[in-house]
Amino acid sequence: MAEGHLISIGLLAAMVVTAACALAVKDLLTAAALFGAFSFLTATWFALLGAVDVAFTEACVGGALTTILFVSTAFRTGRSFD
Amino acid sequence: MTTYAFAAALFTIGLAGMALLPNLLRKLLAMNVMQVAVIVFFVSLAFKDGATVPILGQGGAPVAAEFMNPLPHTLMLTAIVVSVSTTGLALGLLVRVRSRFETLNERRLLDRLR
Amino acid sequence: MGASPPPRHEASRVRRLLGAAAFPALFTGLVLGMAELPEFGDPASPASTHVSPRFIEDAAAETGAANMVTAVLADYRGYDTLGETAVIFAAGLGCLVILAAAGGRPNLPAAGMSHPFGSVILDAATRILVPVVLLFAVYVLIHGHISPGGGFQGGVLFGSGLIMMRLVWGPAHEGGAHHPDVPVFGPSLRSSLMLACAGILGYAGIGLAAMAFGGEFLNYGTLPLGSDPAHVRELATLGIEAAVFLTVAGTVGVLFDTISIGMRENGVPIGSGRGPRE
Amino acid sequence: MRDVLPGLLVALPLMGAALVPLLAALSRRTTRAAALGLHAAILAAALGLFGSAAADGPIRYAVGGWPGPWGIELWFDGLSTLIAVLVAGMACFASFAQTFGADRNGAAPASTPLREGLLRGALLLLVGGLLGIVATRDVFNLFVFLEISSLAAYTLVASGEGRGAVAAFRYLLAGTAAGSLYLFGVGFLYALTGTLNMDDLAARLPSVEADAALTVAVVLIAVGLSIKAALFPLHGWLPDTYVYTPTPAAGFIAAVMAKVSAYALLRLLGEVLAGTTAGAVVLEITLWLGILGVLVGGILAVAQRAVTRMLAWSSISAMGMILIGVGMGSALAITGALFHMAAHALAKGCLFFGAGGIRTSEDGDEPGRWAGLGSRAPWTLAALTVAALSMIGIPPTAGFFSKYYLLSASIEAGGPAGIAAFAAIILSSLLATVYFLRVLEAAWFRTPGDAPDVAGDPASRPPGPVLPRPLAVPVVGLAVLVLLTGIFARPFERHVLPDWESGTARISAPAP
Amino acid sequence: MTEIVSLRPLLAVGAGLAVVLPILLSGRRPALREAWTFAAGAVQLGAALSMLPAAFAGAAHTSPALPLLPGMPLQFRADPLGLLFLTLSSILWLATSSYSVGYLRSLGLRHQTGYFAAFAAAVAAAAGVALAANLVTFLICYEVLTLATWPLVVHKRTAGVLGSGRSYLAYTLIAGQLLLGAVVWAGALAPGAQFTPGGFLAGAASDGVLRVLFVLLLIGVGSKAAVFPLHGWLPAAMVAPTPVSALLHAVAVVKAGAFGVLRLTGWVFGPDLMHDLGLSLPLAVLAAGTILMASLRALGEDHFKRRLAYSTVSQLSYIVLGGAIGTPLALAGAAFHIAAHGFLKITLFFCAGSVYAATGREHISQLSGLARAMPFTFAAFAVGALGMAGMPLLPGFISKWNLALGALDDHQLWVVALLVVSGLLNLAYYLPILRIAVFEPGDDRRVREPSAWLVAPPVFAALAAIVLGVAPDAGARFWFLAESAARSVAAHAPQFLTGGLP
Repeated sequence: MAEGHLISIGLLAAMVVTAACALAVKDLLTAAALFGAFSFLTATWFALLGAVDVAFTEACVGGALTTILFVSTAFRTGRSFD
Repeated sequence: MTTYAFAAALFTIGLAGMALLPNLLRKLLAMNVMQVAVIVFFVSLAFKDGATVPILGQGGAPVAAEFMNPLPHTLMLTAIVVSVSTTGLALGLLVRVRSRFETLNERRLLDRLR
Repeated sequence: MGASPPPRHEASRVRRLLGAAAFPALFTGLVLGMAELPEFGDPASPASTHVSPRFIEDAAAETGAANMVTAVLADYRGYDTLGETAVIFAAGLGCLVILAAAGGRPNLPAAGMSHPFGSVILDAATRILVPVVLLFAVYVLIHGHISPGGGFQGGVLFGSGLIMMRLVWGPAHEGGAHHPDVPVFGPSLRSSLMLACAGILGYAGIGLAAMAFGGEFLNYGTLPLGSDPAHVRELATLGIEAAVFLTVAGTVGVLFDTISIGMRENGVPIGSGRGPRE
Repeated sequence: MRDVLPGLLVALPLMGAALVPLLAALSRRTTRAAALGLHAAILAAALGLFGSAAADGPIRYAVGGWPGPWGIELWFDGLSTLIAVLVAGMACFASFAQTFGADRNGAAPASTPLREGLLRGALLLLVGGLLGIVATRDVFNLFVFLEISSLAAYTLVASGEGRGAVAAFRYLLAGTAAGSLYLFGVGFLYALTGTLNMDDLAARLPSVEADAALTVAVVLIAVGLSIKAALFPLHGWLPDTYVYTPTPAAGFIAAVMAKVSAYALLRLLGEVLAGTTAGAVVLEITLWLGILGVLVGGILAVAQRAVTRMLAWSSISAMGMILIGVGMGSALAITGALFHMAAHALAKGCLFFGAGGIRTSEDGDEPGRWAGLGSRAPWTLAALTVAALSMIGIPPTAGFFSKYYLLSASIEAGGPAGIAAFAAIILSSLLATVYFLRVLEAAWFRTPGDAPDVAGDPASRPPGPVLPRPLAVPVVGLAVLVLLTGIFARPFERHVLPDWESGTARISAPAP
Repeated sequence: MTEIVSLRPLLAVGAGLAVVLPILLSGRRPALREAWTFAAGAVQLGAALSMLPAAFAGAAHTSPALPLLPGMPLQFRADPLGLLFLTLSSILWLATSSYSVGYLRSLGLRHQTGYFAAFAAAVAAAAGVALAANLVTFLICYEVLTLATWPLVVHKRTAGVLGSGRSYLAYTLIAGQLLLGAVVWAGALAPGAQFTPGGFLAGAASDGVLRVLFVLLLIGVGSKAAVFPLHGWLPAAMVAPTPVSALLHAVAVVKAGAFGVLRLTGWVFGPDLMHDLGLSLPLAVLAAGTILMASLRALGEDHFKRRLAYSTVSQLSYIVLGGAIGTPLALAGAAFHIAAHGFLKITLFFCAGSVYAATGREHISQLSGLARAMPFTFAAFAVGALGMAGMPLLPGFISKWNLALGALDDHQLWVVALLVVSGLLNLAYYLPILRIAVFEPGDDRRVREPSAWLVAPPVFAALAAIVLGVAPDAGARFWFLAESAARSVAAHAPQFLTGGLP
């Protein structure tokens, strides 16, 4: 895989876009979901680069655990960013 | 280089979000983005053209050029753990802040702290 | 208290302006520096040629682990991993201090995700899924040597399985008056904490045991577990992966319980938005 | 000794952190005894290492039996063991103070045995993290232990009531940004050299030709660590954090937390990255920012009306002073910086224990609340006076000697920076005179009725001693140490400096 | 000069320090507490006297050097000038202590324990200032002196008094910090910064640097010496109890400042260097200005103690003046004036305090007819006043006479004129006090001399002053000490070997 590999670039671009969106949306649950998507994209990219352990962990942690924690916090603190 | 630049972009977005967004939860999300950016950077350092996953197959003696560099991967496992731990603790703090001051908006919080 | 605060909004406007200038500068600076780094994917870069070749070429012989990441993680840089375990333990301990251990009781009828969802289909699906997830977690732990995975990933999965139970069946809680509608399942907060502590103690204990047998801290090679050093290291690595697993699983439980459930302090739930005013 | 103590030093606090919360299930007394015993053992290990490093030279310790650069090495020379002794010693006092309501500013003990155990665990984790930073010879390992100490510190900061959580969250954001910046910088260094070991880095960096990349790396690392070290203008997190932290933890955090980061800054910029042009430039900038920090911290301390907040700003001034020494980098300056770390840690710990306790017992934080304390608790107040005089820099307290070294170093350095540093240090002493004498005058010469800034009836104050014993003992003990450190300064200098000089000489010589 | 390594200098300095804690601990038993004070005073005096013979023989007791800072040990050395100051302060400490006992008891003041403890610390620090062998030791003792006298100044603890205490500390501590900077600087220029007769800074740096350094050092020591315009704190500090004022003026603070100026001009810079840098004349003019200004202020002052305070400002500037002129006779006169002024001024303050203790009166206009009721007190006062003005056979005359001769050696005629004018001014503000007390009819017949505790010290001090004036070289041989101090400086200042000394 060369530097300019389309899948790699595409994934990276998608990561930047989802990250920006996660920070921009109004609703907290949407933001958490977008952050989950961001984490999965990242994990996919890691896998693409051969970092399977990191990809696995990122999927477990970023995609699942962090998102769950954000969502459960959202239930405790209210959904909207006030 | 392009890959590195994406890491730099994510890092900048994250840091800017931490500094500029008014809501504490959102700051926290931005913080996570920033941490992921560092991980992306390290993992891209580990990449070698023509190499494979750093797990030994059945073949003979391994040659360095054939496998991805495992060291940054290891470091980033640790970094991910650090990131989730920080996030967990921060969320705990936010739950407490919210219950005490009934807002997570930085500006309102500062008004209430006065 | 304190000095009269400066006009906050003014300050934040200034900060915004500064930020608008600072962050593009940061990005530019980073990219300028990156332009001089070795090319992406360059097999002749210092990172690829200096320290790492040993981890690739000798790890299997020296540590007995086919997964080089596990070899580095648990053995060459096992001290880092002890630190990492301590970090996650610190997070669990912190959440307990901040949210739960004020001497209160679990805040069972609280709002939010602590309510059992209570659907028949969910209940049935969970009954099937949870054992599979927990089993897979243990598999990930044990198989970390030769495939992606290890104590940390296994621990997170195990913890996720527990969270799944919590989500569907509601939380467990400490002794005393059980809520009549809530089944008790999974480890309590206190036992989650004990798991986490046990993990740290186990990890550092293995390290100290190595010292007792004349090696450096965490030098598993000196443990009297066999004659082949690589094999001994492999066994010890499994031991510390298990310790990491315990700490991570326990902490994930603690984090979820404290953040999503909360506790009652003096009869008032902490973190429900109706906390005691100081 | 030399092959056991390093492992014990780093392992004991982490194990203790897991052990003490478990013991909390047994009884309070067991928890306390175990925690104190552990802290004493850690201090003993640190002292043993200090003695051993002074007698037989620096100790290199390969954790796991893997030598650097493959494994992680620990490195104990005069410098690191001195800081380790400081951290471990302050931790003993803090642990003693934790018997006094570890989680609150009120005079009651922690609400449950479990909570006390958890807080003692958090303190042990904090100590473990700081000792890890001090001991390590690996730049990534430094990050890991930085995060351990940070997380434990956030916990302790937030363990009080109310505003502590907000302060802790802001500290967390700043601290995590600092950690990430540092880690990014480490990534650059790794990409350029392929190693994480400090010795290896220092040997390989001179042959690296990528100046821009190296500059970015140095700047990222310096900014990251400067945030943790509260270097002006990156000090924003500090005042609230120090003020809202419960007293026993505040005494410890205010005493050593930022200093360990300053130590890391010294280690990396002054030793590992010293050969690079960027390193030299960044050190120069650090020096100037230190000068600014000394002045800004001092001026804002004068402006405060609450004693603990005043102490917090005075810490920013003191960190500026330490970083002046780090920035100058001469032998005299490093001695001064180290000395000031020790002097300030002891004095500031003493003052925070005392001011925090008085804030509780007198139900308020203004200097006027201290009125009449001199006759109610003469010994405690005498101890606090000694600490305050050390902060001002009055002989024969430790603060005088550290200022003396730093002033001499400024003269020796000369040039605009030297003159500015000289003037700033003198000026900061004057400012310290202003803000500390306000408190001392109230304590010794005012009667509770005539304090202008305290409203209400003095008789309405809660009864009881000014400081409970768990706080009074550390306060007095630290004051005695403040005096002794000043008087027995020279031996320290003799042990610490040669190691440092030979270390930098070894590092800056090109690798064979 | 031969050096004798001994522990006696440490004993002299340590005696006062050692009793601080015992005094604090025996607060419940006044007799024991005061016994500690007298014991320490006796030890200090004994140590001082035991070092005199060596000084007469041209040797100096030197304490071992305690390592403190690189090249700058903590060290004490009993050279003639230091010994003069030390002996003076030990004698006057004993006198003041007995006076304090009577004063505090008759007025029933509170906080007596803290008072005696701080007093002991202050005198120990003054002894340290006297014997300091290098700048760092001097600085340390100087700062301790500042802090030890603060509780004494604010002894009454009212808001106004605390304000005065604050201005006292503001002046002295700020000056102390400047002194710290200057000491560090001097230490960097001349390693060790050891007091050397004739100075040690010659050629150590460029002229500009040395001038800046001189100004810093002068501010540092001059603010305690109350040199114009740094004298603002001194009249304010008159809120202190009278024995404290006596101590401050005759022994500890102000005198230590004047002593410091002398050390600065003679032992740090040296007359040669001062002349070369063009610093002598400005300093002399500054001193002259201070003398005149303070005398004029004293004329207009009705508050008894404050008039004495302005008199101190004026008198101590003679010492500064002598240091500035720098000829052997001028230096000897200045050094002798330390002792002369010490005995005279403490007499005056004791008298003022006795009047206050007996009648509660603080203003000169209220003194009518008191001389008849308090004959001993006012007799002593007359001795002090006339001595201050420079009457022959009293010690003030000897110092002023030598100052004048020294000035003539340097062809500074105006100094002689100044001395005459200021002597007249002295008479102008002291004689009215006597006139009112002696000739104006008294309004209260019940006034009597206070207790013997309050009468004996001023009488003793006055008698001592007379002895000193008649036979300046008897007993402790103050004149000999002053002269040999001046001679040691002159030996290193060849420019000024213009004769005059026998």
